Amino acid sequence: MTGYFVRRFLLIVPTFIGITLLVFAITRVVPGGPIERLMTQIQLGGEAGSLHRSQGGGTLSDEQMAELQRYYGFDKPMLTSYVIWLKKVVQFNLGLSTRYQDPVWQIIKERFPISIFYGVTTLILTYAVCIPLGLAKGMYHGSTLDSWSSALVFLGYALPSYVIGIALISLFAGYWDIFPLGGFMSDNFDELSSWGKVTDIFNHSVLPLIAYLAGSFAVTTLMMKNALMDNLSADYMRTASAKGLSRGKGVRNHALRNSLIPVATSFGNNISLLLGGSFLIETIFNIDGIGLLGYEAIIERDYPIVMGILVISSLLYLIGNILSDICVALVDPRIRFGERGDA
Amino acid sequence: MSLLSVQNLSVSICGDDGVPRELVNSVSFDIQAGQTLGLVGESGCGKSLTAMAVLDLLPKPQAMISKGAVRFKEEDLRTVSGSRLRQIRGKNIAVIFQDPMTALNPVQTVAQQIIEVLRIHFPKQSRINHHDRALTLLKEVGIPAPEERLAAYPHQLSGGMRQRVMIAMALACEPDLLIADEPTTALDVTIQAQIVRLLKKLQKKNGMAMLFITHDLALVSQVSDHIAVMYAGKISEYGSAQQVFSQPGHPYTKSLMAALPSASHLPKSPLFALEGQVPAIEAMPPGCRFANRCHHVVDICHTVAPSQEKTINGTLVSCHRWKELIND
Amino acid sequence: MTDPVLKVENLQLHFTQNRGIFSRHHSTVRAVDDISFQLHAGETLGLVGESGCGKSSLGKALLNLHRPTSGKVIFQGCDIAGLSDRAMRQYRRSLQMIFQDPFESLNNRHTVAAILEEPLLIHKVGDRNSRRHKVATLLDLVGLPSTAASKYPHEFSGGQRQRIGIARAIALNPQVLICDEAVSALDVSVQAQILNLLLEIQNELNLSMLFISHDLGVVRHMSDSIAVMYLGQIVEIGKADQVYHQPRHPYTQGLLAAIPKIGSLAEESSHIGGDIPSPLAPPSGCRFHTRCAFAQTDCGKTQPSLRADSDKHSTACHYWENLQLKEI
Amino acid sequence: MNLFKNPVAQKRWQRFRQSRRGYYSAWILLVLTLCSFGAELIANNRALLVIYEGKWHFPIYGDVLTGEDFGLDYGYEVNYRDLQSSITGDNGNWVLMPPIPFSPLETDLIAGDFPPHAPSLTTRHYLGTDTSGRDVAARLLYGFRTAITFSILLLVFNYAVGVAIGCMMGFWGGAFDLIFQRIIEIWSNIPFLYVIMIVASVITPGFWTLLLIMAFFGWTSMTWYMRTATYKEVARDYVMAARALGASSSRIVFRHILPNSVSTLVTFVPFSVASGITSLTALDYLGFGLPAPTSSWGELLKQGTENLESLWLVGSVVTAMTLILMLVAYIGEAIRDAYDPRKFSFYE
Amino acid sequence: LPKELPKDLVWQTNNSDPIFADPNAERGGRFRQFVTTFPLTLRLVGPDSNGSFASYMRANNLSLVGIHPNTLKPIPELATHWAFGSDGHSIYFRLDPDARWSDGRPVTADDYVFGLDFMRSKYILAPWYNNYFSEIITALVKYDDHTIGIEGATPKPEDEMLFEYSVSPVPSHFHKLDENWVRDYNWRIEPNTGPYLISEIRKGKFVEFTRKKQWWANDKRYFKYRYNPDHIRVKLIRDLNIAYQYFRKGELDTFPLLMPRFWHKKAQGEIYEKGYVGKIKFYNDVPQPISGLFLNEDAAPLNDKNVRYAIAHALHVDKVINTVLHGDYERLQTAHDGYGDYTNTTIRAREFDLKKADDYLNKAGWSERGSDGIRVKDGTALSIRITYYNSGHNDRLVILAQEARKAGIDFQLQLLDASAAFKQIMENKHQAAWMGWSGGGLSPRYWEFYHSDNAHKAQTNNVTNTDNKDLDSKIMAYRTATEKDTRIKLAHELEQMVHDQGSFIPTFKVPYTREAFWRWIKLPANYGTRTSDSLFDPLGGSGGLFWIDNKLQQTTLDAKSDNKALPKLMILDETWGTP
Ligand SMILES: Nc1ncnc2c1ncn2[C@@H]1O[C@H](COP(=O)(O)OP(=O)(O)OP(=O)(O)O)[C@@H](O)[C@H]1O
Ligand SMILES: Nc1ncnc2c1ncn2[C@@H]1O[C@H](COP(=O)(O)OP(=O)(O)OP(=O)(O)O)[C@@H](O)[C@H]1O
Ligand SMILES: [Mg+2]
Ligand SMILES: [Mg+2]
Repeated sequence: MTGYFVRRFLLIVPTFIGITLLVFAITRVVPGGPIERLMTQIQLGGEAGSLHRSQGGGTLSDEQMAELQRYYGFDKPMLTSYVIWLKKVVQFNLGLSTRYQDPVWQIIKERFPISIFYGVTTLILTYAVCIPLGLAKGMYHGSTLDSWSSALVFLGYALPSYVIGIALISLFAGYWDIFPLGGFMSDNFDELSSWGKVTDIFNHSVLPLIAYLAGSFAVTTLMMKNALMDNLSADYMRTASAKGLSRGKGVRNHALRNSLIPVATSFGNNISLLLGGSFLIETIFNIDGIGLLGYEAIIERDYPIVMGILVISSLLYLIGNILSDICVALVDPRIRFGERGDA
Repeated sequence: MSLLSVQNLSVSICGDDGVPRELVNSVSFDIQAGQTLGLVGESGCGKSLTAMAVLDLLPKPQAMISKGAVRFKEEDLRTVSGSRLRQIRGKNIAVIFQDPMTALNPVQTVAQQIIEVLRIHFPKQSRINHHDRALTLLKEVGIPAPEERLAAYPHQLSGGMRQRVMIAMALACEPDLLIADEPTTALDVTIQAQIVRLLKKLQKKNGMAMLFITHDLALVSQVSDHIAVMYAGKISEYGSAQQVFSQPGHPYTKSLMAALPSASHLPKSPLFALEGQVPAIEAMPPGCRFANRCHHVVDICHTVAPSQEKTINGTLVSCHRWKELIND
Repeated sequence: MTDPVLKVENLQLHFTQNRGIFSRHHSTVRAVDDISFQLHAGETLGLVGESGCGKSSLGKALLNLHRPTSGKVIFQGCDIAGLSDRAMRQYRRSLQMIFQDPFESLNNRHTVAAILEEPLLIHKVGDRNSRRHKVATLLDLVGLPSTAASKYPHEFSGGQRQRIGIARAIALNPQVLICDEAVSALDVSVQAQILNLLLEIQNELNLSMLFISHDLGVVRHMSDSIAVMYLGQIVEIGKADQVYHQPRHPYTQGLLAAIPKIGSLAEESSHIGGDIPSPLAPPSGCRFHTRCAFAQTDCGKTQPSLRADSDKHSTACHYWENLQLKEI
Repeated sequence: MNLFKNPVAQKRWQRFRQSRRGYYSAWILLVLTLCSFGAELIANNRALLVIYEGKWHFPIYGDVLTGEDFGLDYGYEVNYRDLQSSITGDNGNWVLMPPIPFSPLETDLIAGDFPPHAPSLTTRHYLGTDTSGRDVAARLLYGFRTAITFSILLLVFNYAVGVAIGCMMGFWGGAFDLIFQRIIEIWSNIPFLYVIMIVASVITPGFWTLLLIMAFFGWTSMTWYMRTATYKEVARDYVMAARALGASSSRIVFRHILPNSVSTLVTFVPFSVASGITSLTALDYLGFGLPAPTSSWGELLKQGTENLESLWLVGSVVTAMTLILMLVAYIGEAIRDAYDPRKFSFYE
Repeated sequence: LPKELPKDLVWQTNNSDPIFADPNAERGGRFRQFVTTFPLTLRLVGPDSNGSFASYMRANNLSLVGIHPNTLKPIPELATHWAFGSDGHSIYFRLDPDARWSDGRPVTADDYVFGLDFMRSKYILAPWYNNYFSEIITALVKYDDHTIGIEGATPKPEDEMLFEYSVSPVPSHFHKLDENWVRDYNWRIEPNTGPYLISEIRKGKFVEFTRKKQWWANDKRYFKYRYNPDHIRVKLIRDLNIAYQYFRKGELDTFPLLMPRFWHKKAQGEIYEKGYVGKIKFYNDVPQPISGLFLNEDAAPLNDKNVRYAIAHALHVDKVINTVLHGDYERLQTAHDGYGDYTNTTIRAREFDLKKADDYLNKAGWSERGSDGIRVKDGTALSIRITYYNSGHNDRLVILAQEARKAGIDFQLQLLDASAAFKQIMENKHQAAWMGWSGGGLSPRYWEFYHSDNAHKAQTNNVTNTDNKDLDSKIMAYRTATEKDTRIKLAHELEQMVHDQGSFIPTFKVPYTREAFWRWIKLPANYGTRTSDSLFDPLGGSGGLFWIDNKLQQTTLDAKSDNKALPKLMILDETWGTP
């Protein structure tokens, strides 16, 4: 299998090129690129502030248009620009944001800590809750605990996270004033003691975390429960009992690992979500995360950022997929990837 | 005092419709320390269920012991606390399961699974001790290259090897009673002989008792002191091995003997085979359960269930006509 | 003499195993190592041997379920290696296998009826009604009640499942049947029933069988010739009577001596001692030399080839002529 | 019904019924779905029946009837609610309105108040109106029809494609698997919104366009689960047994591997239906969804979150969503129980 | 422009108009506002310099001449005096020698010379500016350190020239113009001439301005008592609803309540009842954005004037105003409302009138109705696709579409995101566009919108593709006229022609501002000025009039924590307009 995984890692390269090339091509056909955006801004300025009011409108000459195209890199054929872009990426240069004029990498980097904080916390909390909960539900299938926890996780799943977010803010920050309204930390963060900093971040993260988490329990919990139920009736569980293991221990030592296989499958996917974050939640809680950055970049056609985030997220995703397979292979020794082929 | 005493044990299982069916019906037997009870019978007659019922290893919530008593060393296993039962399991009473393919955890190595039972019952010993013990056990059951096999996963082993791993696991704590559910079915005769010899040696050394389930009459005649023949959830004949084999009292036992291919049969000639089938559990006749296949059937057989009677040579037989048949 | 139905030439099947996910160590198991034999129409070849010696692997290789590493399988004069997908399916129709493991080889999600109907569906045999009818007949043939049809495999005992497997294998009236431990899970009376059934079918259809079993009594009863395997190789092959009564290879002798017989214990002295060598690292020279009571120094160096005598009784032993032959 | 003659199906049905929660959920969902498909008869501004001057009209089906047809002075479609109050009683004229006498597109603006109007029995807006004065109950009902149809079609498509491809990947393994994995990886990185924008700039995206776009992206996630499940199943003996029978690959996949992976599949059904509903809602919420004035939950949700003080908006749509998603989830649970022939059992 | 300063110039200034700030104003405090998107740059020109934050940046730079917000007469800012050249298209300015950049350097004529070069530079990547400052402003001459002359392309009325032929000074000592300028100067704080300077930026959080200690214009007539808070903190809050929560909690000082739903539904409750927060509705008088439905005359059936008229009569704008807009907005009657004398007040926008719509449609041959009530002609239904980009306008369009059905017209609503919509419209691929153009300037503009030079072409503002020779010649006449009266007359005629053309259907205007503010924010006695867009604009020509009352803040907060009621604070001001 080593060979298989080595191949998989090598295959990241063509896949990565495939992904970026495709998206690069798409950005060329999406209506309303940066130039059109620029014109929109100038001419429709109506609601947002305006430049010298009398100066709107007017047409641009072809050279001026060409100049703008050159500036935004649309002057060359798609493939040529792609190759140029790719060459820079290989040198760890993701280019400049067309909106912020800052290096894309720096913009993304600034948002890393926040996104990672929420991503990792959500991931950990999800697994920390779902696996035990799934276990308990599987072991006590049909019990009141099972019924009610199902109802609860489904409720969390069914409520849109932004609705939860808005409701939480309105109640706990607006009405009762228990938690801050938003942001990742207070404005005076730097002046706080280190303990103060911790509680500050904690206070700020409670509500968004709830909004993030509420919907994420259901899938994993159910997956865990179903897998466990499949395994509980397996013969090796009888063997475990015959050895003198208590039910709980039997489940923990034997059924658990077998039941983790489907959960392990989704692990890689979740890794790439580390950097995701929901822009709606980020908007509501005023969190400057990658989700929002990505969404805005897409809406505002900031292609260098779109591509920059794509580079990182697709790499994470590709590696995550391999990690998934490794996890599955680690958990289940019967699975041996890439070693079949006979009919 | 017998080591294990099973009295009127009945096991029922709920079907999909939720109706419980008694698949094992009033089974009684005793096993003395150091002795072996062979349990033979039609496949599907409830041997495994009986064996599992001793340790209450039945699938919950469908299966349950509907009545009867199981006493082990004066303790009623049906009423002891859960923790006590767990102490007994694996340490005092160990089980070799019939199906080694699924009875082993597919995601744990052989070593992990063997060592686990040692860890449960000898938590104070060191890991190295356990490991050594596991190695010895594998050697004892005749697994080649035991060092390497310890690190193997079950799917990497042949059926025979898995079976031997199961045996090694069961023997790990030198139990007082070993329930062996077809322990050598998957093995070739040389290994079978080796295992049987091993079991006997342990029996001699530790006074281990065995409940030995098998289809192999020859084998059972060699290992058992007593034999119980089961048919359709009931014990049809029960007695010392020698008596049962030399003078079977029940027509079912007789037909089993006759079905055995032996040197006296011409190769490829038809063997004696019982006609008909075991009645479906849903439609058990009120009388003798063997009646529809019995060559010696009389009217009463269809209506009255025969009770267990002690025959002249000390075996217990459930047949209305044992007196006529025992001397056939 | 007619052409053989199935001819196997120098068949090899190797498995590679690695140890961890990332480890570079492969170890190769030569599960089937250079095996040749022929099977004629209406004949049965018994295959015996230690567990793990590669019997099942051989069977699977014949069906191309594991693609042979090298060698040829020639069915009715046609090398199956070159078959197209469709031809392969036709080939498999004529060559059926009863799998060793009755628990794993039945699809848990299918009812018995579906399982038995499947081969008929695959090869488009009959219409709906006739298929149903056939299923009922098959169930009856293997001695299962007709109510079994709507049940799932997990509701059956091992023996019952094995019978389902048999019924499935004979559903298509194959020309060659590979019985991998087809009856080892059965009690003697059912076993007799099945054996009779197999013999009957064989007579009727002029079926050839590869009969894999641990039970030498059964093998002798069923087979025209017997092959004895040891660590992936055939060490002795010949007419059933000859192999059974005049075993030449020391391993065959040990095997036969280990057969339990009712009433008498197997001889202590004749058992084959020593550990089975690891198939991952088989001994050089004669693979049996590590355990052979008669081993000479050159046994460890040169590998004996199968030498046939006039009776087509072949043995792979340098010295069999010199060994003291035992009549059994 | 033939389905129920089959003993297997019967058993499954039996088991399905045994999980009460799922069983009742299925009924409720079925009733709701049927209701939404007959939504025209439940929520409409056209009358179910008008008897006018001895003539019977069924305005829901058929041509538009104008005010002039009923002796009123306007040439556009008659307002049946007004008609009801004005003509009922005299010379046998009679108007029968549906229980919710509003069409989901109709803006009913109440004098002296600005939309959104609060729920009220007298105005017959049982769940109030949205910010343009459209009846929330009617919009919920019609929106549900769209959502459930959408997600079920999406589910069917995603499963058909995802499962087929996932199975093939797991089954053939090797190069096929490797290459298809890469294709899927590339596929799932396409920015969804751009595709929608591209499509939207060419045509106004309607139900089918959106469905197609969503399906275009949706099938990939299923493939991963199926692939793993297939890998596991293929290695098992019963697959080998099927091969030995001469079963074709497709047969092995569809008859053996699929049914054995069904618990994986079914586990995801509720989530897929739910995600169908939520993603449509989310798209509408973001303004990339169905064109106005289509009844959509997303639009209601957006209005609701923007008008939190009009609690009936957010309340009714969130309740509806939660209810449906929970029903679906419960049904999924029950289906799983029904399909898994092993009952829940354990050893202790 | 002549090489030497003409001798016969009549220098004008204005130091006599009433001041509009309140002498009671107190300095100090920190004023807190919010924006929904963080600025992408601090540059004043170049890409992305036009976001919602730009007004803060621009307002911190004074012009040569300002407009008095009430009298609308010119007032001195950076220039103390101005004079008009005899050629009719040049102006001369005398710069205020007191004027200083924030780094203390004096503002001199060189900064203006550089300013023009700067605006013409390719490096700033602002082609519209490039165009404007080459084509409209043709020359700038420095006569001495504090005197400059500017020449524009065409003669114009004097007051318009004052504002249109104006150049802003750019600190030449600060800028280095090269191809990296856009990137290098993205976050650099340019020295400015206004009262505040950015003192702190926390990206993604807030920007804080601090008042200059010694601002050079502190005691100038029109700047006295203004720009009172010491600090202005502009927080980033991305969601309007959440921003309102901040305001409710007192973390923001003011909140705009223009949207009906905020004014009527959200801005209720204790804080208002108990008088901690006040509400004000203030009518102003400023040019209105040109918002409405633009019908593309190139897209059938809109090439038929009758159809266009019919659509106008089928558009029930009043119903929208009276329902979803809570009666808050008003009907925009013409494209150019709020231009004072230029506005042709005799024109009324076409009313919702099914009868008329019917007549026009019959005339156009759309007399038959299909089974669904929609008109058909030759088998095609009368269906108009309306492109729009603001999902917040769904409510309005939905009602319009409902009502239009009565006339037998089907509206298909196509919502696109702003860039995509704009691209479609700019490429004339739309049928009807629901949009608004920023209003502004001192007089209406017609050429961009209605001249046939711009019709049937991509990337022009003539999105209706109006192509009318009569209109063309009148537009040219209007463009070249310099007499204000002539221009007004022409504008009135043009407006009538545009109305007759029927390709633009005006919809809404909002002639007031509405805001909520915490009690401690004090407004001047007359609250605001005629041209106040917002009363709480801390900067800008008409802004910076309020101040923070520290004592009152304490009182309010104490009252709030004690739950004590203060007098209710609800202001309606109709000085500059009436509902
Ligand atoms: N979990 C179960 N659910 C339903 N029926 C069961 C279950 N386990 C066993 N049975 C039924 O109980 C009967 C007895 O089963 P058991 O396994 O004890 O047979 P056995 O005597 O061990 O047969 P074999 O020799 O083939 O192993 C069988 O008919 C089987 O169908
Ligand atoms: N899929 C596989 N992958 C790797 N090794 C295998 C595989 N299947 C079998 N082996 C190895 O091949 C050897 C022969 O196995 P096989 O199952 O053919 O033995 P057998 O003779 O049928 O034994 P038994 O009598 O116990 O069934 C064993 O060492 C086994 O570990
Ligand atoms: Mg059994
Ligand atoms: Mg085998």
